Amino acid sequence: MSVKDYIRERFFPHIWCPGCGHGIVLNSFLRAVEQLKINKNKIVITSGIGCSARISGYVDFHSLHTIHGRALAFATGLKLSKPKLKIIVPMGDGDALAIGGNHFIHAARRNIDVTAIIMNNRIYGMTGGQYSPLSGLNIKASTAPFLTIENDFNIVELAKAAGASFVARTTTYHVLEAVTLLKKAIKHKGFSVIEILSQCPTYFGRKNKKGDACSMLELYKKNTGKIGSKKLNNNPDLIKRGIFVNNNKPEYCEEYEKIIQKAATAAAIRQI
Amino acid sequence: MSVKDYIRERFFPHIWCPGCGHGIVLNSFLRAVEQLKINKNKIVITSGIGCSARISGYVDFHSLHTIHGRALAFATGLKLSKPKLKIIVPMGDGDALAIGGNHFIHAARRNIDVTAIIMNNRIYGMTGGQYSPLSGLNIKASTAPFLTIENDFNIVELAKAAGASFVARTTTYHVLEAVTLLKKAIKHKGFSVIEILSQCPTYFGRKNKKGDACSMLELYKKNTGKIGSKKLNNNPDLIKRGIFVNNNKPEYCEEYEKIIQKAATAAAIRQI
Amino acid sequence: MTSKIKFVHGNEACVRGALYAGVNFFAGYPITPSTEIAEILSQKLPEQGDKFIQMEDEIASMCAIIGASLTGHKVMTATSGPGFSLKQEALGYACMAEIPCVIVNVQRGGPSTGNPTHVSQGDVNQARWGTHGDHSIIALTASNHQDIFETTVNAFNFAETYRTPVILLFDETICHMREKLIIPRKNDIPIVNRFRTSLKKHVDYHPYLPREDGRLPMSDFGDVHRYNVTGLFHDMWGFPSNNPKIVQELLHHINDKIENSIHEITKYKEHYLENAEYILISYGSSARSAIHMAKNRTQRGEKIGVLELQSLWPFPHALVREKCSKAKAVLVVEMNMGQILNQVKLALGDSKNVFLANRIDGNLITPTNIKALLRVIQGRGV
Amino acid sequence: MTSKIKFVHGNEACVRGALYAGVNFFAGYPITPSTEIAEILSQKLPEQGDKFIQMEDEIASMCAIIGASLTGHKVMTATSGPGFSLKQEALGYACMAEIPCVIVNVQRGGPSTGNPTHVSQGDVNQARWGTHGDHSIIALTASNHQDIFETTVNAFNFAETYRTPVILLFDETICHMREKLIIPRKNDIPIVNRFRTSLKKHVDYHPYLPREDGRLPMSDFGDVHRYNVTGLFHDMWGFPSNNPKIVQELLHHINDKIENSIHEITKYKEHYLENAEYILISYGSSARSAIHMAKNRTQRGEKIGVLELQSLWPFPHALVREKCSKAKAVLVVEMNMGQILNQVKLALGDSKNVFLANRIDGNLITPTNIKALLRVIQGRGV
Amino acid sequence: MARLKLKEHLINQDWCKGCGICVHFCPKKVLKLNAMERVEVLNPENCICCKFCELRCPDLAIEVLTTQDGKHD
Amino acid sequence: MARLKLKEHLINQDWCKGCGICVHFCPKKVLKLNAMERVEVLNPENCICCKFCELRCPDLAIEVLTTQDGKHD
Amino acid sequence: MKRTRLVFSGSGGQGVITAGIILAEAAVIYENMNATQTQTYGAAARGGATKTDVIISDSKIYFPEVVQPNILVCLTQDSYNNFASIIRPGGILLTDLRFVKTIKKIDAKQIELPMYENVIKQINKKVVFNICMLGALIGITRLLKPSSIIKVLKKRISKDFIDINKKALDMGIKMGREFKK
Amino acid sequence: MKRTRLVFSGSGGQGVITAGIILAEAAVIYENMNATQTQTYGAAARGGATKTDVIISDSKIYFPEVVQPNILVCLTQDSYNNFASIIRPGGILLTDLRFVKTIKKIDAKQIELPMYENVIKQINKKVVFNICMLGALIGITRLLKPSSIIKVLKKRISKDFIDINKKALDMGIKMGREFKK
Ligand SMILES: Cc1ncc(C[n+]2csc(CCOP(=O)(O)OP(=O)(O)O)c2C)c(N)n1
Ligand SMILES: Cc1ncc(C[n+]2csc(CCOP(=O)(O)OP(=O)(O)O)c2C)c(N)n1
Ligand code: SF4
Ligand code: SF4
Ligand code: SF4
Ligand code: SF4
Ligand code: SF4
Ligand code: SF4
Ligand SMILES: [Mg+2]
Ligand SMILES: [Mg+2]
Repeated sequence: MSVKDYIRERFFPHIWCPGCGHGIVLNSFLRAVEQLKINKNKIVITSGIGCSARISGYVDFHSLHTIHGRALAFATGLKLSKPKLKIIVPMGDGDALAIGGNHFIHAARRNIDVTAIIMNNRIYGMTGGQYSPLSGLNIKASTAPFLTIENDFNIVELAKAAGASFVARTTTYHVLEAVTLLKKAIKHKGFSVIEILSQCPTYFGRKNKKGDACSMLELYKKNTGKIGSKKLNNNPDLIKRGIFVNNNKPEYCEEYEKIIQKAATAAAIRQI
Repeated sequence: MSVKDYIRERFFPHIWCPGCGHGIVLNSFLRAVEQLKINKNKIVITSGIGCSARISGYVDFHSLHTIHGRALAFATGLKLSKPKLKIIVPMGDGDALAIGGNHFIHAARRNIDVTAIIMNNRIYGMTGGQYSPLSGLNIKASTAPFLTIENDFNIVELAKAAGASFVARTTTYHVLEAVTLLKKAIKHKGFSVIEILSQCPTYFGRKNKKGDACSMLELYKKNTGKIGSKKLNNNPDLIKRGIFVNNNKPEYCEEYEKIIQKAATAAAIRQI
Repeated sequence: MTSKIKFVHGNEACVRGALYAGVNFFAGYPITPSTEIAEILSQKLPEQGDKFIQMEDEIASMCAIIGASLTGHKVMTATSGPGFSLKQEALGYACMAEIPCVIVNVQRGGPSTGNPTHVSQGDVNQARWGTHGDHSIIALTASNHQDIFETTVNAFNFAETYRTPVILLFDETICHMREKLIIPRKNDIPIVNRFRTSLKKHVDYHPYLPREDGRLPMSDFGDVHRYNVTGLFHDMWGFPSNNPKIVQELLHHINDKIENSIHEITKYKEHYLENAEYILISYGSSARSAIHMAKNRTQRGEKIGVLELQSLWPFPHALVREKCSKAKAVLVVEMNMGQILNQVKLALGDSKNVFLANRIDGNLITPTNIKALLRVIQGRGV
Repeated sequence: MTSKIKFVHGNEACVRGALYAGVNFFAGYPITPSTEIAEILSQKLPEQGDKFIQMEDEIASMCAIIGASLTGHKVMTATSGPGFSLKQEALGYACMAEIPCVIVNVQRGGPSTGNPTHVSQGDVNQARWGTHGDHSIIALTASNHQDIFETTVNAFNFAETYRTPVILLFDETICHMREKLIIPRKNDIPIVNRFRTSLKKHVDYHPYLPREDGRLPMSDFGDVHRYNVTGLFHDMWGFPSNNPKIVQELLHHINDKIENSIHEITKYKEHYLENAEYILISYGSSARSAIHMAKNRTQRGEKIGVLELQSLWPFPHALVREKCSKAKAVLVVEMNMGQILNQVKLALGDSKNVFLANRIDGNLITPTNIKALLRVIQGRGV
Repeated sequence: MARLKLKEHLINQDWCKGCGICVHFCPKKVLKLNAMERVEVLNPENCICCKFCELRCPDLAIEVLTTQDGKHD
Repeated sequence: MARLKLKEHLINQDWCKGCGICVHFCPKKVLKLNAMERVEVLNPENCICCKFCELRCPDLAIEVLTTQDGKHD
Repeated sequence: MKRTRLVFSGSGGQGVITAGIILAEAAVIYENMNATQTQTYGAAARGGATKTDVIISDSKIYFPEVVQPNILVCLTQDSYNNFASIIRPGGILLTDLRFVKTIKKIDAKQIELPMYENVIKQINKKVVFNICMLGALIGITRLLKPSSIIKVLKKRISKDFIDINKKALDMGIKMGREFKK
Repeated sequence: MKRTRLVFSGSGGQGVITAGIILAEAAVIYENMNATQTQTYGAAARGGATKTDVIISDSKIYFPEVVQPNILVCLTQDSYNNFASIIRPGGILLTDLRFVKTIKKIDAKQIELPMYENVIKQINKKVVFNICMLGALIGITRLLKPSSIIKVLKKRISKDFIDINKKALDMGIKMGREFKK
């Protein structure tokens, strides 16, 4: 199958702005799924609200476009009720970590087998460029005319501390890496988080004089370094890319099966 | 002043069960405040809902007993609007990290000068012993008749990853340590978190055959080790006690003053 | 064999009803006075191989059951006042996306934290209007455990029939008191199961195109039909649309499927109603006091009847109008400031003879409370 | 000197009103179509040395303003449908704990995500009944920018006067359209400031004991009076109580302080109302269409007037009854399924001649839409 | 610092809930629970004024009044 | 693996939004934006079939069709 | 119509609510009666005053609260002071000798039994105090068959504890019957 | 009563909404008129079709939408196709030569001007295309004084850009006036 077989062509061209990184994430994601050859009927993509969240409407899987910040809670219901489904949750940085922060850490804690793709453009794109918990310091935004004073989350550290069993980071510049990491995240059994730095030229770029989409991609190239690479070793302050966590902790739905076993035994004993 | 000068005596005896650790936390907290000699009118204690949250009604400070899980959001409004106040937020493990998890990580991220005291009894006491995100594995609870399968958060790691600038842990057995750490937490400028393991003999203890309050305190003694202690070095799997994070990151309200300066300048320039 | 006669509290009666109806997924967050529902299901569901999950809060619980409903499960959550407020956004999503689900609200004293262990019926209007935007909703109630059981079954049946959230609006008194419950035998109460499309793979399936009879067959997520579900206004495939015609039709559909089915949805009971001069309209635990009082008085020859409502929304205006047409006076007996009272006034138009017998202090309204007011209306001494 | 004539959108008119009223703390979370309120305040508040904070969500925003109100600030938050649903629990807390605050809801299409960039007036009943438990609420609205300004000032004044949350219920059309606004001079509109207790240190202060005139003087957190604030039912010191008498009195107080002040709170405008045979009742942006149509027709000699409501809750039943007593027919013009319609019916009792002219497809109802219905009522061709 | 000397154990029987924590953890077994399950002083003479009973009481029901050795106040 | 050889650049002008990413990052400057700000192939002969243009296009508007060197399909 | 209205009152740990539930359940399941049971609930359950209302009747019960009990049990002085006055004239008021000093003149049959003392003496497990009380009540009133209570106990309690519960029940019944004589 | 109803339509980046706001603001603040401005809003703002309605009047304006404009500006073919038919008979329909092929027979004065081309040629900054359009409109209709527009521009735009905006405005006015002749 080709990439086009995984999209709903009639909704293209999509609504994203020219040069929006979210389109590149979609592109990488489609290739990952294509290469993994997962049956389309086995995939549910569920998202919240945001530019990023619109991705769910464009792909030809079961798609659940929910409310802002709650996609992982919906995902938990989907997955636990029908564990054989692959659940993919694309999220904006605001969706995932502003209003949705609690569901994020709890999904990680439970280590439920869901893949969260965080399309981090460091801004609320959909509502017009307000700062987000990922903006970081000294950023201009429509609600930060005097530049931000709030620290940003380190998504990798937060996901790790909360208990996610797979955590990775890449960018929309590093598309081959993105495809590889997405494949690993999707295949991983347990809660997997992949943060993809994704440019919003319209708001983040324009307000912060980062130039157009191309310049923003150049910055991703320049300011990041792959774990283990020479570049990173020479410049440890660069944003790290690669896999940060990858372990085999017990997965929630599999553990739940044990509850069912125990309960059946208990019920049986009671019957005697 | 004596400890009694800091309480509202008419509401005693309090509502907590015999042997409840929350009373010991209250006890330690009062001593910490007494020793710090803070003016009573400068302290606001704000809490959510839970057995733990009831602490706010017993102390003779400004007291704001709010809704479940949201105390840190109220605290943010209190502090930012009147930065000279000392804001103390006692919280249950459920209050702080189930429904309230998002406000917790965001308060930590902003590093707003508020002290969160997490009275961790690993259970929802108030509603009758359901498991909490701090129960951990293989715990019996009124909603876990077949024992829990959910991992618990590591509060210290989570607070650290989210950005808290002071993080400590102790127990209701280690009362002298608790007083010392509470004093440090309260004095600290920035978001300070102190987790105090606190026994709930009525639910957690009874359901999990941990014996009465005394036995539970004995367990705290046995199963924890102070950072840097021989005991801990010999048994690195013990629960660690002590200070885990203590740094001087910029505090939110102080940073906000800079915004005001910038804004004033901008406004002045516009006037010209 | 376990006996079919049970002595249980109302929360357990609700659970038994849900299990009878086929609930197989529950997500919740504890809150007094509804917690026992979660507690019992945390045992019963895994025992039958199904899923119970305690989520991080009420919002997540509501979202989780919607997710589970889409994979084809019969889902439920249970909460009380503060939790019900938190669920409102996601509840509106379920209305919009037409997801079958059952939400129990065991009412306690409010507003806010109020009076967690005391009774009230203060959330009646919230059940109707708690989420933003226009929509319709089904809300049912009951005054005894046998009825709680049956009402709960009905809730699941309605949820499936109309593809909509259904609210069970119980109260602290009824859910914490214990009384007899006889579990009906299998098939004694009909069960409506998920109505699934019969369309085959590759045939264009329209999740949001109502059939002739108004029903919308569903397709489980994971099956062969891949469609879209959204809280935006959407077309018959579930894809977002701002087209005014589509928006308007969708809103009317969401409204009409319920309002036009008011006859099927309306449930009520009459007690001593024939020839009654004075009619008490009540529901939930306060109806027990009303019936108690009416029974007592009727035995003494007075003509006092009770119209007990078991469905509150859509409100049965026509029914109330019909039943009360000959009454000298109508007393609405409820434990709030007159929420159903206003509906009765709307139904009767002329509200000169419509009165409120209420109690809002956290205690169950007593037959004596009602009698006192009735005597005033009758112009008699107490 | 900057000019006092502005050409602004409605959200900015609201901000200007809030600043005039003395807002000095805002917490919010962006959502279309209310976001501009936050955006402008993120600049204006620090410029005057005050605080703006963007919180992690709407719940936190609502909680933060309550906290800031307790330290003595004039506080506000702004949101739209989904965010308004999320604020409901904390809003109920503010009702119960009697915390002055202003909540703006710029209505958009609902339920659920609905139609974020299109207009509706679907949250009218939610403003009244969105949180659990019985309480009363003040909700105001406006149909043009001058009125938005003044209404916003009133909202702050009422919040302080009655120690209560006040809801500003605007809509997408009015808040996104631009028109003229003349900023009143200082003192042109009276400002009600925080009413603080004059009690000295060590004198027993009762935060919840209403004075003779019904007002409750406050004391800032951080000042000399240390008291308790809770969402539980509470006594005059703010400490929890289940005492039935205290519970009942508190509920009545929360209700009565608003309902009994309906005359002070009610704001409305009359357009061509004298001798009108047909009365349009409307509010917000739909009132613009109603007035447009009435003006047009009046110029042609027809007797059509508009009663424009600027306060929706507490609903002015008596006013509506009085103004409509001689009308041949009353048309409620609104952009929902008839939420104010029901109140008008309750007010008039007899609802034979009460009609709904609505539009729910996301577009502003037009004068032509209204005229079409009126012609039907009049039995005339269009 | 001078060593502390016991003046008195101030016990609030109305607040004590008889949890036994003070009794259990008293290093000198100074305290006991009585028949009504309230705390009582058994061996005041053994008390070393460590104050752990006071510090660990969840009910603020016990206070150890002391004088500094050799001083009176 | 055999080296890829260009067959054709499949460009969907209706989807292309002219962001210029493919142009900017093409290692061989094969592509350009035209006056209508849509992408066009300038020097197909230089294309090394790295497919970065295809992979980085946010609009799925460009596809690089190739044959394996020496093979036809 | 036969209808008995009971109120059991006491303090947190005494198990009065459980006693009420067991009694009502026995009536419903094993004696084919109707019964309702309600309680004051909540923080009070943690050591404070508790109270349960039970109505047992051969017909339908609507209003489930007991305003004037035929039978009132008070196991603490507090509860006695609070509730003694609500008893229906001529009703039965059962108190425990150890915990309650009956002081008021009340138009009711006041029965004081050394239930707690006997339980401690003979069984030495205060958890079964409430069952002893139930026994006494049945002994006095013959409201239900003891076997019905035992059947309920068997359903609710793990095997190991059945014996001491039975013993407590019997002890109570004996005290009650003896008093009756 | 004098009332002008305008609709400006085009695509995302063309600045039609800004043009509408500037025009209306100038009318209100510098010419003492009333004006309203509304727009289609939302995702459409990101490159899709956009449209703004402006009403300018000497009396109060209630209904703010324009059903039948006196003046319609279409800057894309799409917008022309969509909206050309709503123009009030006898109204003015202004299009840009580069983007729109006028095809329909419409009862209106159709004016096609090479605004874009001239802007690119003479200023080479497409951002001021909308201001040139405003100029043309004023040139044709004399709706407002050019100075009013310039005052608004000065308030809204940083100094560095005032000159090219003025230039674009003048260019438009000239084109408009010339056409008028
Ligand atoms: C409850 C609720 N609050 C707020 C909004 C408004 N809203 C929609 S998307 C969004 C944030 C979008 O930012 P992000 O999640 O980072 O996604 P992006 O658009 O940047 O991809 C907000 C605040 C909403 N729809 N619902
Ligand atoms: C919105 C809301 N949801 C649920 C509840 C019910 N509730 C009250 S306290 C509590 C949890 C208490 O646990 P924790 O925070 O750990 O405090 P503890 O009682 O254990 O000290 C819950 C679930 C509530 N009051 N409000
Ligand atoms: S606003 Fe930003 S995030 Fe949204 S589509 Fe445009 S570029 Fe992408
Ligand atoms: S239930 Fe547990 S946490 Fe609550 S007061 Fe009792 S012992 Fe303490
Ligand atoms: S002070 Fe120390 S030694 Fe003395 S009674 Fe208390 S715990 Fe025991
Ligand atoms: S620790 Fe306190 S409450 Fe417990 S027994 Fe000792 S004095 Fe009593
Ligand atoms: S990357 Fe895609 S959208 Fe951008 S210019 Fe190239 S083909 Fe067009
Ligand atoms: S395949 Fe590589 S070389 Fe060829 S056009 Fe695309 S980016 Fe350029
Ligand atoms: Mg974003
Ligand atoms: Mg806890």
